[in-house]
Amino acid sequence: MRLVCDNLYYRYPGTDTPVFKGLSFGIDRPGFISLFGFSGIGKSTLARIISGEIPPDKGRVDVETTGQILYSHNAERFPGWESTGHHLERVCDYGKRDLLAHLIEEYAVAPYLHSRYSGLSMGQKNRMNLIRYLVQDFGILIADEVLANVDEPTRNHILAGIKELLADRIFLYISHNALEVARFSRLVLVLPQNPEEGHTAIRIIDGLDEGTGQRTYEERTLQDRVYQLLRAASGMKT
Amino acid sequence: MRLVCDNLYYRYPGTDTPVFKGLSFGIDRPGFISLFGFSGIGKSTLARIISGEIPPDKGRVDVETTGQILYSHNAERFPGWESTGHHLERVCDYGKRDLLAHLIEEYAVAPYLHSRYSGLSMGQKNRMNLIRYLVQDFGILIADEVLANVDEPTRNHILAGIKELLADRIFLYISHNALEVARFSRLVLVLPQNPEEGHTAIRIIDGLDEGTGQRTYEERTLQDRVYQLLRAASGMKT
Amino acid sequence: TKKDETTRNHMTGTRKNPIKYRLKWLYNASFAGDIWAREKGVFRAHGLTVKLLEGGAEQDAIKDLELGRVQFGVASADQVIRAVSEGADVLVLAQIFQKNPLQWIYNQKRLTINRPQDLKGLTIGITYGGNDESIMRALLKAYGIPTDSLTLYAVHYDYNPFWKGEVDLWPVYRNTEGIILQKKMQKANWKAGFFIPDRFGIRFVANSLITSGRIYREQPALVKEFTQAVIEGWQAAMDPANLATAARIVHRFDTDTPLAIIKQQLTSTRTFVTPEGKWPMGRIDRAAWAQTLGIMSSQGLIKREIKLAPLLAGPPP
Amino acid sequence: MGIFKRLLQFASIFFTGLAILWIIKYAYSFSDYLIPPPAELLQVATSYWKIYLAAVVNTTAVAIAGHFSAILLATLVAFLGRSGSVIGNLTRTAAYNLQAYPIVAVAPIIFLFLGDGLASRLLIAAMICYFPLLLSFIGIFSEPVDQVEHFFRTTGRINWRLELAIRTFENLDKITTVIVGSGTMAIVGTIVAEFLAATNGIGYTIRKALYQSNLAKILVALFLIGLFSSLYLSLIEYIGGRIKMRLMGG
Amino acid sequence: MGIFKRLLQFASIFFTGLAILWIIKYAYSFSDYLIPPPAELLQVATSYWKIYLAAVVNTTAVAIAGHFSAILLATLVAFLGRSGSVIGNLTRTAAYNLQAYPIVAVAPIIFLFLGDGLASRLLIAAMICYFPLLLSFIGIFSEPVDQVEHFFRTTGRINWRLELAIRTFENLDKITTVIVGSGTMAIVGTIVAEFLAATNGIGYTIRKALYQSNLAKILVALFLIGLFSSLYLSLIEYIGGRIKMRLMGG
Ligand SMILES: Nc1ncnc2c1ncn2[C@@H]1O[C@H](COP(=O)(O)OP(=O)(O)OP(=O)(O)O)[C@@H](O)[C@H]1O
Ligand SMILES: Nc1ncnc2c1ncn2[C@@H]1O[C@H](COP(=O)(O)OP(=O)(O)OP(=O)(O)O)[C@@H](O)[C@H]1O
Ligand SMILES: [Mg+2]
Ligand SMILES: [Mg+2]
Repeated sequence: MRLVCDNLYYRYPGTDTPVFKGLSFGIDRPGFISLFGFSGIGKSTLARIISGEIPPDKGRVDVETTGQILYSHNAERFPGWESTGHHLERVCDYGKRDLLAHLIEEYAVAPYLHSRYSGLSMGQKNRMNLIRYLVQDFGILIADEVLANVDEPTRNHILAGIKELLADRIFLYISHNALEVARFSRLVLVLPQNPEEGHTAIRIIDGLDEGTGQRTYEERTLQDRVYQLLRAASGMKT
Repeated sequence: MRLVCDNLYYRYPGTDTPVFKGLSFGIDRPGFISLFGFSGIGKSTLARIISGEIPPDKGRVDVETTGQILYSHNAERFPGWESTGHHLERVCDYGKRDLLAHLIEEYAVAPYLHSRYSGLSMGQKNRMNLIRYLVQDFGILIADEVLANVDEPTRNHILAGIKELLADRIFLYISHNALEVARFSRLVLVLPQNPEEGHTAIRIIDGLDEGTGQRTYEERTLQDRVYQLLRAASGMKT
Repeated sequence: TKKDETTRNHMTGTRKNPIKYRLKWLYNASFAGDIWAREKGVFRAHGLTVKLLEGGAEQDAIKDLELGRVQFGVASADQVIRAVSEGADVLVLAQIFQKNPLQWIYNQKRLTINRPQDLKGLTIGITYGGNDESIMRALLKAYGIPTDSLTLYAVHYDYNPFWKGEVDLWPVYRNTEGIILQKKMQKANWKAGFFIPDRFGIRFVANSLITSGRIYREQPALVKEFTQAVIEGWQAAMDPANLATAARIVHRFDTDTPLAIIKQQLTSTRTFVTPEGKWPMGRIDRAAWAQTLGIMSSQGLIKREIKLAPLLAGPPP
Repeated sequence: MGIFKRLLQFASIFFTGLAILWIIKYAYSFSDYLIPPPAELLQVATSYWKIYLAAVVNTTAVAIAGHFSAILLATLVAFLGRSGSVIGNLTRTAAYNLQAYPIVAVAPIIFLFLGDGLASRLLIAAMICYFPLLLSFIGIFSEPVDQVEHFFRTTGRINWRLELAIRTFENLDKITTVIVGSGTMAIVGTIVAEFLAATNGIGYTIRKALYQSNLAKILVALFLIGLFSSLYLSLIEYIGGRIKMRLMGG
Repeated sequence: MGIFKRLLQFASIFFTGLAILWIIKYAYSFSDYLIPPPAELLQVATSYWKIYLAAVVNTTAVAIAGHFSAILLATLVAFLGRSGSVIGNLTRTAAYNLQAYPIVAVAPIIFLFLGDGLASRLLIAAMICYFPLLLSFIGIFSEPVDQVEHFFRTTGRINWRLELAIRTFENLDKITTVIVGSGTMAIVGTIVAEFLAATNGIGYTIRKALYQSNLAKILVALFLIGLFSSLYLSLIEYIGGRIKMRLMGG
């Protein structure tokens, strides 16, 4: 299980400033990894590069996993001709039926399985969409603000659950919520705001790696970690 | 300045369960008001009813303001044929030019004024969209998760600023972030999860009404308030 | 004075506002006389400035006359009779074709047709609604041949069914299409024969020169000059001595047909246009008109009876 | 649009046109030869309606068959044209270029090989209405619906059937409009084919009437054509509506 | 698609068709009247190409004018049809119902009133190509782009120009496809009009050739028609591309 980005350069066609200049980092163990940084810094772009949706101008992405790399974001929709329940069943990978039932229960979406996607609230959409990705066979799942419209208690519950679910895979979580990033991540990749002259340096900070009901740290530690993340994101020296 | 909802009933066509059964509340002073509640509880629906986008099945909305009621949400896009800068200038209301310049500066979007909307990151889109609403002449602005994809420091900065900007108007903010809801709101309207038998009761809880750099409360108070909000949202007695 | 001038222009036409003359069909040898009158200055010699307008399936000189778009036209007798029976205000000035050039072509190597009875059992092309239909039906009736003893086939503009042998007899204008088809058949080692209704007593008048009753009454001088010019044009064009010249000027209009063919077409046209005996060119064959009318009314093609005498006015005295 | 509304619309347009024609006739006192009077029209209508009705029914039947073929053909071509393969390119190219030819010019070749029977009429009808269909279908089928397709693409689940289904569904209204619209064109195409070469159908009847300069017959034919087009279009709309309702789960 | 690619495509389709024709001819030993031999075609081409070229240029010019009118008309009708007002309803109804009439049936009436000049050719060309345009335009103009329009609607800023602009922009590719496609139909329409009644243009030339049963001439005409269609379509595509580039700010 390995994900290495080596010296990535990327500039959107038609723009002047590159998003990345020589970005490199490596992850060599599975787990809950977050990608953190201020708005517009390049998180979604990096996600698209890793998932192969856009090729970098220079550099390469090296992946060693058993399954595919999936990228999900929060503007997705289900096909309109079937109920969300049908859709979930249809796209559920072989051998994941039990998981599907479990997630439907956990994410409290059972009452909406008969609705069309368009008849859901934003947070309900978010959860349905995440479920269909989780019942796939993948090695890496990149989740780009997929829970942005879900309320906090539900979100925390979901994230804690995911940790166990995906213990042997890479879950790359993109979120602006420093608190949840600090709590649930094993590692946080921080894209800092003012990249040093001529090259984008990613900072890697340890998260608290909290699981379901196994909070092992002090409130103080959490505060420190959140603070550290925000400093890193704003480009200050740690 | 008054906004009253009186005994609202609403059920989406083709569904079984009504979203609201006899919802009533009233606001009689301007300010930063939040609408809080778990995902799928009916916040966006209420916003659409208040803005007149959908008519309630029963009951009425009574508004007394000097300007129009605007409803903004986070799936909006700008027209594709002009740069975001041009668009903002074009839709800026008469007499709001200075405000526009100020917001562009404050929201750190100046570098993107030459881009098309489609060439922005999600958080950049959020901010641009909010700006164009703020430079309108309105009495009530309903902002439905419009900052959901913006990073927290920027978001807090924006919200603190809005308080001053809209002191004499109603800013109805929908967000899942209990912390910021508690901090910046004068009032929080909480839609509870398990409405009592037969009718939807809204709970109104005071927020801490924090302004720019004028934090006047203890950390403890904030914690209490967040806790109170979450309890109310989950339908527990306060 | 100015008013006189406009009146005169109106009467004789000017370059900017010429007298318009609508032919019955696309430019071809069937309009040699008209083209001659235009190209060889016959109209001009009569003090007229004339513009020829081509005809076609969607064109109808009688309608154009009524709408005031043209002052003169060429139409076949059946068109004229039908229109008059429906209240159109037209008069016949001259009968250009003395015999109807509509005949049926067939391959003599396969068929021998000497009399109408020989048609039995054959497949005969007709244009439903066209005057060839009237002619064929009149002929069959006159000779007591039941329609179900042969096959009528609806023809279109393309001759492929004939070439493929699916149809035995194909209706053609003998003097124009007839010439072209005859040549093609020769090349294919066929021998062209023509079935000629006229020979069996079916006389159905073809192209005639017409104008509206109003113009006839209001501008008799113009009508007289014009008719005269057209007849002179035909006389000159049909003069064997002028064959080469006539062919050349027709070719100017009918560019798609080779000169040699046009010559043959003109020679053939002469036999249909030139009256028998000492009749002048353009004479109106009242008996033939009467027969035409008879055929049409017996086939229910006209709504009310009409009087031929006032219709066949001829040029004003 | 309900069937009655459609029929009402058609009737009002037709009779307005007729009224204008007659107003012109009497204002300029045109002859009955140029524009037939009401009495003649009525007389023609009463004595010929049966023959004409049979002709229109015949034409409509061919048109429906042609329309169906055109829909299938357009779907196929648009679908093949969507792909970048050799066969896709070839199909698209042929389909596009063939349309550059006016049917009146190609008709002789069609009649040469297919004769003047049903096959030619069908082919011409289909050719005339298939192009607008093709245009819309190519537009619809080649435009990805990213928000829906992303998932299937990223999970490697995408296939042509799914792609087709998604794009069709997202554009259901447009597709119905285009199919309804091309329905008229199918009828028009059949009539043109009949006009050019057939010995059946209302187009053939119109040609005969034209030879006789008989506007009254043409007007009766136009009335029946309008009537049957309206009926056919209502039928397609109804079917389209039913399909949509089923898919939308209403 | 570049102009050379288009021309190449056209040429390959045309000559493939020709080859098939000749293969059939020699396989079944059809006579030269049924299908002209290569030598005859060549001879006809060399002796008539100038006249035919002039005719095609003439036709193309009329077609372009007709196409333009049709685009304007379709935009107008689609736009009016979009609104629910009385005049909107009426326009839409008339526009839709008129199309139910085959041009061969309506042509007598058109020629009756407009004569056989340019006006009739233009009108018929426009009528034939405007319907596919109308169909697409109505589809596009009546489908709200909510994500973009919401702001203008909620702030009361929406007006028809803006609505038109937004929906046009969001469907720019579809519109270009439809306009390019209807370009061929404009040429087809002009040729049909010329075939029926004009005394100019390549349609008229085809009619004359048909009366002479001259397939060689028709083939030469088809070649030139294809050539000029390809050129015209390339031109529209080029212009469409430029407009798009400017709007997209590329
Ligand atoms: N268009 C629709 N058709 C049918 N039901 C709908 C529709 N939109 C929302 N609903 C249902 O109405 C309820 C309230 O939805 P609403 O969008 O108002 O919730 P919300 O509070 O805004 O949630 P979120 O925080 O997830 O956006 C939900 O249960 C949802 O399933
Ligand atoms: N399609 C595009 N074309 C041009 N520029 C783009 C495009 N998408 C993003 N950008 C630019 O690239 C930069 C990085 O964008 P990206 O979407 O990766 O940011 P992000 O970190 O995901 O931000 P957010 O948290 O706001 O979603 C931004 O400055 C943005 O303006
Ligand atoms: Mg992003
Ligand atoms: Mg919502």
